[in-house]
Amino acid sequence: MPTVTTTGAAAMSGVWDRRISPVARHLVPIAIAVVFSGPAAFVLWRTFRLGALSESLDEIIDPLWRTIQLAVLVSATAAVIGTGLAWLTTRTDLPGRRFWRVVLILPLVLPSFVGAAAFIAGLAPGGIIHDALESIGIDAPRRFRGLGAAWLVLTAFTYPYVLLPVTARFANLPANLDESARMLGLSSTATFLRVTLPQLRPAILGGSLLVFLYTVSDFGAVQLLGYDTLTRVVYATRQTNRALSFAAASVVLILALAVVALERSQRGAAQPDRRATVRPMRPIRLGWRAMPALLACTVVAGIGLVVPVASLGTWAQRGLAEGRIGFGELIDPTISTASVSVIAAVVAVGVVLPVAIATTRRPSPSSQAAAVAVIGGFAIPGLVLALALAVLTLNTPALSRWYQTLPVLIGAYVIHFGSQALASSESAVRAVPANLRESGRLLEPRRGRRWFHVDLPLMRPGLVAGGGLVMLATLKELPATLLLSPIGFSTLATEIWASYEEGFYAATGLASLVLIMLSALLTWALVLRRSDVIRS
Amino acid sequence: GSDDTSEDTSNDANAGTTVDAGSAASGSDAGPDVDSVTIYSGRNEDLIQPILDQFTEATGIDVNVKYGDSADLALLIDEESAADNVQADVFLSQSPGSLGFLEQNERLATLPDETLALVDESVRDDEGKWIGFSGRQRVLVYNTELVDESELPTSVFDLTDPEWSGRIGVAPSNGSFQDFVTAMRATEGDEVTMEWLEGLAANDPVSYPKNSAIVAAVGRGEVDVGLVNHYYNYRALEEDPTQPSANHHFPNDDPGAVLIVTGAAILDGTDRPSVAAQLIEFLLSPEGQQYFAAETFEYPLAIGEPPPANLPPLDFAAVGVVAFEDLAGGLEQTRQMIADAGLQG
Amino acid sequence: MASTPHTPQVATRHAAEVALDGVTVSYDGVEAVSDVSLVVPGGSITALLGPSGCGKTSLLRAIAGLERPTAGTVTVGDRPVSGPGTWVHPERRHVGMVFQDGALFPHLTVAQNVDFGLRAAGRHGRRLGRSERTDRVRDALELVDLAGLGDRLPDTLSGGQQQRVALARSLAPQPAVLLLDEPFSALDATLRVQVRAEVADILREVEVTTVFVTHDQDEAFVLGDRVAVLHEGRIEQVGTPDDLYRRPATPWVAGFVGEANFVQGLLGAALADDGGTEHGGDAPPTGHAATLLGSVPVSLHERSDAETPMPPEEAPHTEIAAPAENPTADEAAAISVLVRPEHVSLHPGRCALVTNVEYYGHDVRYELELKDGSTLAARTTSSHLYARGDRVCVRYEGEMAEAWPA
Amino acid sequence: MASTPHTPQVATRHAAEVALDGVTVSYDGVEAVSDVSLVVPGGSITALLGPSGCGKTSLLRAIAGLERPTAGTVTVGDRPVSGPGTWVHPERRHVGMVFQDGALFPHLTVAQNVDFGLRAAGRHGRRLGRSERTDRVRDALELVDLAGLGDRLPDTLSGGQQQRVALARSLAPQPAVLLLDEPFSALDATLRVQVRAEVADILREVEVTTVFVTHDQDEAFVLGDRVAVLHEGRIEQVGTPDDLYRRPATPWVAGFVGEANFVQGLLGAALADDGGTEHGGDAPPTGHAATLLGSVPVSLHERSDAETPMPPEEAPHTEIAAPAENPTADEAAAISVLVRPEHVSLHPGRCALVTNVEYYGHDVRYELELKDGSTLAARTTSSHLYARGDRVCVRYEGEMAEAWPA
Ligand SMILES: Nc1ncnc2c1ncn2[C@@H]1O[C@H](COP(=O)(O)OP(=O)(O)OP(=O)(O)O)[C@@H](O)[C@H]1O
Ligand SMILES: Nc1ncnc2c1ncn2[C@@H]1O[C@H](COP(=O)(O)OP(=O)(O)OP(=O)(O)O)[C@@H](O)[C@H]1O
Ligand SMILES: [Mg+2]
Ligand SMILES: [Mg+2]
Repeated sequence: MPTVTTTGAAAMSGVWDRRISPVARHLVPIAIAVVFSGPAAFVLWRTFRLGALSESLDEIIDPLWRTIQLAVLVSATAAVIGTGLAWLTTRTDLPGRRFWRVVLILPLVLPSFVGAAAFIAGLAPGGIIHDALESIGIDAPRRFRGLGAAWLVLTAFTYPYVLLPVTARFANLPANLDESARMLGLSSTATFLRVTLPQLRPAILGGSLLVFLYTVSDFGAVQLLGYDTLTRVVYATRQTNRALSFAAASVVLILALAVVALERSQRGAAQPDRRATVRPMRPIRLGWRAMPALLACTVVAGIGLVVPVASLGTWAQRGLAEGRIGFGELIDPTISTASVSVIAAVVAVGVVLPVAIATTRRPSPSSQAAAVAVIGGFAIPGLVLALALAVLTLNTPALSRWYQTLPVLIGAYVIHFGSQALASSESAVRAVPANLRESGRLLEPRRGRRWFHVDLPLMRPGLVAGGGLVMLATLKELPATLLLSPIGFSTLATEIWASYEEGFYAATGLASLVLIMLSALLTWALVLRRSDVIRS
Repeated sequence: GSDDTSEDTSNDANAGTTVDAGSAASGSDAGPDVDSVTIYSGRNEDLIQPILDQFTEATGIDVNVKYGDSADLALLIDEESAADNVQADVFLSQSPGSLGFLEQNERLATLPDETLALVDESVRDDEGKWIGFSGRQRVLVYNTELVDESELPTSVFDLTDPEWSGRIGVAPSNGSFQDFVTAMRATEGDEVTMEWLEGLAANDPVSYPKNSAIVAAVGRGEVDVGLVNHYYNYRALEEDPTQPSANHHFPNDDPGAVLIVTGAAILDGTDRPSVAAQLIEFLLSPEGQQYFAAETFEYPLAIGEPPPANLPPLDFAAVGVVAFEDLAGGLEQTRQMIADAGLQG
Repeated sequence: MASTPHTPQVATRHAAEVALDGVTVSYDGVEAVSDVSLVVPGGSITALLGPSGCGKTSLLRAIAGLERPTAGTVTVGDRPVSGPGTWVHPERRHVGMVFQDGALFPHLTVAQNVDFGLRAAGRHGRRLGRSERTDRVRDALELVDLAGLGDRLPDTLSGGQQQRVALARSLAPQPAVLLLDEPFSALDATLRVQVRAEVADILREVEVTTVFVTHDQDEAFVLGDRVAVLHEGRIEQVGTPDDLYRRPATPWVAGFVGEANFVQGLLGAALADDGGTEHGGDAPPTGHAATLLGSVPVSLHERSDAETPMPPEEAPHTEIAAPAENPTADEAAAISVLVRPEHVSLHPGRCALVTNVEYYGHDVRYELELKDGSTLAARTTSSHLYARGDRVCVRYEGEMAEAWPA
Repeated sequence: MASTPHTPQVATRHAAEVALDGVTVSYDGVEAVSDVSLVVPGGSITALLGPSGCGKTSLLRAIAGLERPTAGTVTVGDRPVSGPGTWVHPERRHVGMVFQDGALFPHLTVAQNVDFGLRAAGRHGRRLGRSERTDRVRDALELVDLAGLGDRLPDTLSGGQQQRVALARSLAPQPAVLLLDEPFSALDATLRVQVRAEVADILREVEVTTVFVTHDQDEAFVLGDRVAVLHEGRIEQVGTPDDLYRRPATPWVAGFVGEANFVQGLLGAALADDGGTEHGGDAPPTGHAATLLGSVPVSLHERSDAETPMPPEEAPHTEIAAPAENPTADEAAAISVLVRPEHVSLHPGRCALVTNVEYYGHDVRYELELKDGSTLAARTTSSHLYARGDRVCVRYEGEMAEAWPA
């Protein structure tokens, strides 16, 4: 309605914003952009210094092609699965919707290399998948590796990146759009394709982007599954041919940034988050389709959760039985893991919020640049990012004494995973109508109090959801933790890695299970209960 | 790959500390506090922390360790040293490769002669920049259900035989495999090595990221045999005694039986070289050596130490050991050859 | 609007009759619509009028097929679409619907929105050709006088324009029946009046059977040929606006379709049955009642259904004691007479106090406090203005008034 | 509402006068408000009336300090708050504002919402104690008759209740001035009328200086002591509702504040200056005009400002040729006479055709087509109904009409 739009527009250019000096308005995002793009800049600069990009190309082309194949396949599949599940759990009368909403998010908590390892073990004779397949007369593949394997595993552990935002978006979709489509003669399927899907587009694109970035920068899974991507070039040559290694890293980075830019341009105008559902949407009757739907959910949860947990369980149980391992030595890592993850999540949200505010309330080249920079932080392979930050810290006088201290480690997490908080922070900002801020002003001169009593509470669900993603990512982060943590500092991820490296599978199993439980616990206590992802 | 940052510090690298005899023996004069030492260890915590604790007990010197992948730590050390901000005094590396890398970039100090004297010269750096303290032998792990002892090859060269087509597991990107190939280059020359690599590739082997993965794969019959370091199988059996896998040792003079040493080095720019040396010597002391023999099933390298009970004796003269500097192109050349041969991942 | 050229393509082929029989809609056991039977003649415009929450939308959605009635049958044209064992999916009912907020697809242009329903396969059995579709879209947009705006996106349109696009979109596929759920309530006052008039013209032009929901009596009266008044899920009365306003079936309807004073009076003269002609067939008995507004000709209803109370705001209920000088007050029959504010005329005098004045320009609404403290609403167009605090006298000036036993 | 006990705490200490002088608001160079000067007497209720987009909200936001005028000064009480070199931030102006949709904080209870503004430091110089605050909240909620609902969350309230809470929230801090931007347009018709009345009572009770924005003439008239009509960023006329309706300064105002027919006529009798007394001081000359509605007493204005056209929908403009039998038509002065629909009375006859009937119950609006094809709107309360297609005759029945040179 015109009045509404004018008020909104008016507030946009209103005094509220004029109060922030234009300098600050642009400087803050730019400053953040600079920090986030530091590592990327370093990688490119180092590549240039080593100047081997040209002769490295022939060694890079194939892995690049394989990387693109995998990333596209994974993100596309994740988009389909994530969207489908979101639809099932929000729009239909699927039995046990709420249960599924929680369970289907959990695969996000597994480090992809643990997942891959678990799969490999699960397919071995005596492994859960192996036996399951045998029982239905299929004999398990002798080898689980290559594109197919990487595709399956990475999809199984990344689709929640799509599921979460799409679920949230569904909650804000006016139901009567679907209904008018029905009235205009479309079947429910056609309605979904031609009306609902376009509305979900930004959410789907945003989620798939994260999946894409995750895939191109993943190393753990692809190396275990013997699929030769760019990141494996980065690792294989990191010591013997650093020029090539950095060249490969730069290519990953450039590829990722290109995709980020593409997505930003494709996303189109952000839909206003109007909680517009005038009357509750009538859940779509699945009828006979309920069975296949349930089956689908079960399979996805089975692959993403049951299989790994079972495999890890068998490992752990062996060790526990023989008393070779115990929870004792996991207590400290668990505590430190939990604390750094939560801190990183909070800081990340705090840092990303100004960017989100800039991109949503006063879009400008600077704010867009900041957004891209933030997202780009996710595109650098962990090891490279860690080295980059090491170099930057070591060579920045002001920072060098902070080298290998928690603050820098946290900073690394924030730069690496801040992007995961961006999308939800943006919608969080959109959730605060201009006129609420204005009436706040007319009633309360103290800015701080307005901020804490008006803006923050309204943004909370979005911010919490964003922080949750960062927390989950941090919980399982490895390379940066290994290199940048203070001496003697260990997390569950490092424990898992160390034991797995040397083949102490029992310890790996136990630590992984603890990690999963911790993640699930934190996610429930800090995120799901507070964000509106699950409700609605 | 020549490193851009190396020249910045080459000067003080040349002027690098050479620990003199006297000081090392009695860690008297040295940097500020001599009652603690910092280690970057590529060697896994479970495998080395116990002996380090013993060192602390024996000497009262605290040991701070940062664990990680040898190669990653080497890279980190390189950057730290380039920034004149070396954190650690000692670097323990799973494979000679990382040591060689740091040596090339002149990030290592020279070890005291007494320390070097503790081991056979074949398992230490000619320049005295690093020293091996324990070793794993390359072996062929095989699935006892799928392979009969009689079929087992007598030489690693036999693996190019078509009968092994599709049955071999390898870890081309793994440090110890590359070390092993490097050693082969040293003893047999590049042509022979390249031939063998191509022959192996022709048998389309299955690539794995690391030794432990190969052992596991052999154990579940994914492949019949695998080229690995000897001790992974013992650990695998510890995890799952029912696993049908066993080691097959090549004769000592066979390149397939090359010894991969776990090495130690003192970092250039440390302010407590003597304590560092003291630690390394402790690892080479009978106490330390027997720990490795008993706990990690490795060959002790200190002269006069007996091999672990269940292992065939080792003839240092015979077995090849990795040495980079006398090889053109060093490890990168090796990696290149492996890649050219078509062994991927 | 009226100037728009008549566009045959948009006219519905058949204006189907809609018949509801004993329709009940309930949400988890709670009945929102109870046993409603209603016939909407083909081509007519019927308004469903009722207060918020009375079940209007539910009923409309039941016709559309967006809700499934728990009982009763719905027939569109000669085709039963919902009933025991019968269920036709909404998209197969050839029913158009316009939602409160238009529910335009934000990602499609105006033209694409209108085209949307035309692409649906098997409408009227056959698929439309591209050129045919473009014509239809153009016609539909012309019909709602938005020919120029085909390429705009919905957000760039004003609320009124959006509603007109929604209308065009629902008319383009030539539905047998058109349903509108509070189509104007999202628009602001001035805009509403205007859009309402435009839509009225369009609907009359197209002659499609129309059912629309509103809780605004003006809207129902201006737009509806017939109005069905819904109250708590049941139909209270169906009739022409004039029927409802002048001959409401119950005090509740009287109060809901317009402002009503209920003045207490005493039935004087014996009842004669002279109202028959005026009221048609079975007319209630008529007579004269003595009230504080003087003698009022009344036609007396049966005791009104006790369980339906006065609507909250609309009826300032007046309790006027019978004139004191009449001793036989209590014996005589006490009735409550419906007096519309516009039938109260004001004269110089001191019988009542002006407590509030609402100036509307074309007329003025007064709230008066009578001697006995009861309040009375009056509307007059006379240009003479009284002010708060003035004293006036009141008289009933109107024809036969409806009355119910008090 | 009226029954609510008077609560001194809520009454503003000082009902400050608001003065605008040459205020101009522009957005990126485009002027939304141009050189507006207006004085709102302390304690009075002034309506800003104008069509959508005319700059009402911008002007209001300029008073609140939410927009910064590009020129002119704003004074609240004796304190300049905006002007060359002067700028008082909105939160320091002691101005309360109610937004169209209430803008209640959804995460705070009703009581917390009202309390929000009370916790502000240094309001009127001093901080309020907790108990004092609770009293104020209670009083404010009582004032708007929502005493019971303090613990509810906003979305559990009806739209009308929400607006009343918003009002309570803005009144609780005892603002010097209260601003309302279309406070009722989010409510639907029936609710609006009711809430409007309640708010009117409250404002009268509290006696706070009030400026409210609306584009609904009814609203402006019912609520406003004085109404300022805005048109394209400029003020066209300021006056009481009666002034605006009966003595509009321009045809545009005439058309905007109510439905208007502009009937062409010929000025017959020579102008006498007898209207002085009725119109006060410098009254326009008066006389009689011959029109198709018979002879109409008119008071003639100067040629109206050519650049302001008729408002779009409100005025079906009538071009009535002078009676044929008058030969000197062209010489005589041709004028356009403002005739309100309610001053057109219908009589049996065949001079005009009924083209449209809008039945409202309390009155009926007809659209008539006169002999010469021009249209005329008429409103009558007479219970006799004409139908589309009937023929009638029309006559002017009213007092002195406004007229402008044609
Ligand atoms: N923030 C803004 N940026 C640019 N133009 C604006 C802005 N706000 C309002 N305008 C323009 O200024 C003019 C006046 O707007 P304003 O909202 O004051 O009118 P209004 O009378 O309140 O309209 P409505 O009745 O629709 O609320 C309009 O043309 C509008 O398009
Ligand atoms: N989806 C639903 N689930 C449960 N109850 C519902 C649902 N939709 C409506 N109701 C209830 O049914 C009753 C009728 O609702 P309905 O929307 O039909 O009334 P309405 O006349 O359209 O009201 P309004 O004028 O406010 O739109 C109300 O009490 C409402 O609370
Ligand atoms: Mg409704
Ligand atoms: Mg406005």
